[in-house]
Amino acid sequence: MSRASIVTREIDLARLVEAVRSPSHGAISIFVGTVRDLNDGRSVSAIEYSAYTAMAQEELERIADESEKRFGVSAVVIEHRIGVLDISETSIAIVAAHPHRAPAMDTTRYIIEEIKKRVPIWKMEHYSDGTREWVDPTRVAKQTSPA
Amino acid sequence: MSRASIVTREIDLARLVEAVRSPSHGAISIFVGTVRDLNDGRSVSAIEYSAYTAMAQEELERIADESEKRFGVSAVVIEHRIGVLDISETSIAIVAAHPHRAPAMDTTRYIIEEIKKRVPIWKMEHYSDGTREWVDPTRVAKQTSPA
Amino acid sequence: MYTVTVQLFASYAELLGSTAVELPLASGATVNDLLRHIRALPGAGRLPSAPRIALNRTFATPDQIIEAGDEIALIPPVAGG
Amino acid sequence: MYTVTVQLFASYAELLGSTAVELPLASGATVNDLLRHIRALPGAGRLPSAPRIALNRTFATPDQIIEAGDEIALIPPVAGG
Repeated sequence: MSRASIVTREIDLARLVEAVRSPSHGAISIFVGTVRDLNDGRSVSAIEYSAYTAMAQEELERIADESEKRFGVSAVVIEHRIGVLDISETSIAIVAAHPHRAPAMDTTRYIIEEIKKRVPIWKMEHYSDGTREWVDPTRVAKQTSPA
Repeated sequence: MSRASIVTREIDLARLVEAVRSPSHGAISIFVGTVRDLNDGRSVSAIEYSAYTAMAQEELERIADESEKRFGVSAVVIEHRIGVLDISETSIAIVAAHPHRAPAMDTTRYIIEEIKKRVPIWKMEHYSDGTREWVDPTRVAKQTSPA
Repeated sequence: MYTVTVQLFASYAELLGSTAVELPLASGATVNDLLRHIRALPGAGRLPSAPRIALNRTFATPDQIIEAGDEIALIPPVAGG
Repeated sequence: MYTVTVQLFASYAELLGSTAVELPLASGATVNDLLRHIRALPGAGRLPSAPRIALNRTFATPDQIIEAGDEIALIPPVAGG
């Protein structure tokens, strides 16, 4: 199994966990991102993810390498799904196994924070009122009052 | 599904994840403990877990309540397996869903740290040389040299 | 005067050779009083100086008073997870 | 003088009305030179002042030199996870 994949099908968490399970590990830390029905006060009906797939996979690999340098060698698998996802569906799973629990948890946290900053994946939110918008986390939240 | 269970069968992680998945959550953080083949330099062949089940379940519930007070309301399920577990098998799964990722991850970390301190579960390690010993995390590690 | 049952687990059950012991307690006895009785049992010499006690499935303080019918347990160092 | 292809994604592809553009570059041109060309394209007025550029699947610095055959992409603010 490749360590970092951009996929267009459902993410099978159990399969990812089995891929890292090993006699030398005592801890598996997992982060799962799911599609939420509300963002910035707006009712969301679906999210469409797209990616610069070739770079995204390489950037995920680099982040996994960095986490090993910081927290020690671990087994890491990352899958990010793209395409149109319904509410509650899994968009990402990060699975890190390590002999000990603290570095396993530090690894998943490091990886998700870095993904949010620099992996070329984008999402367009589809709202319940029929509109849609690209999500831009770098944009300051809209003012609710002009004052 | 009960929020906190001591079980004697295999832990089905996918089932626990589905129990917390919800449209209002954007993040699911999971901690899985597995049986490691090495502890304190000794080769382990299996671990036998036992519990004061009634109190363990109540203490797990109290820890889940505390985590909600600290990190906000989330959906939490905890399963701890008892009995004889082979190397690599899952002994515990903690699953926490939350609207946002940071409190989801803080919740699983808080819960596993508290479990290690105060949930009445014990383990006897079976070693490859045929001996066995109760694990006592409060005991200072054995000196390797009398000096 | 009444009799209480103390549940024993894991290493403590091994030390005392049983998974439960019955002990006589005077009315108003505290957790500390209970511990004195436990330390007098055969095999109790290897218990730590202050083993943890649970009363009704909650960790108890040394001066907590034990009531008839309380669920009592001696809790070895825990190692879950 | 050579021609490079710049891949466009997500909101930037929408702004520029295409998923790729071809641009002529002088030998020794830098990422900054490339950005000047991009800003002159129709629809580019709503790009941010310093959009991120990836060269060969790695984020590039403004003074990095672009070689013929490099894989070039303009990277909108990311929102994965």
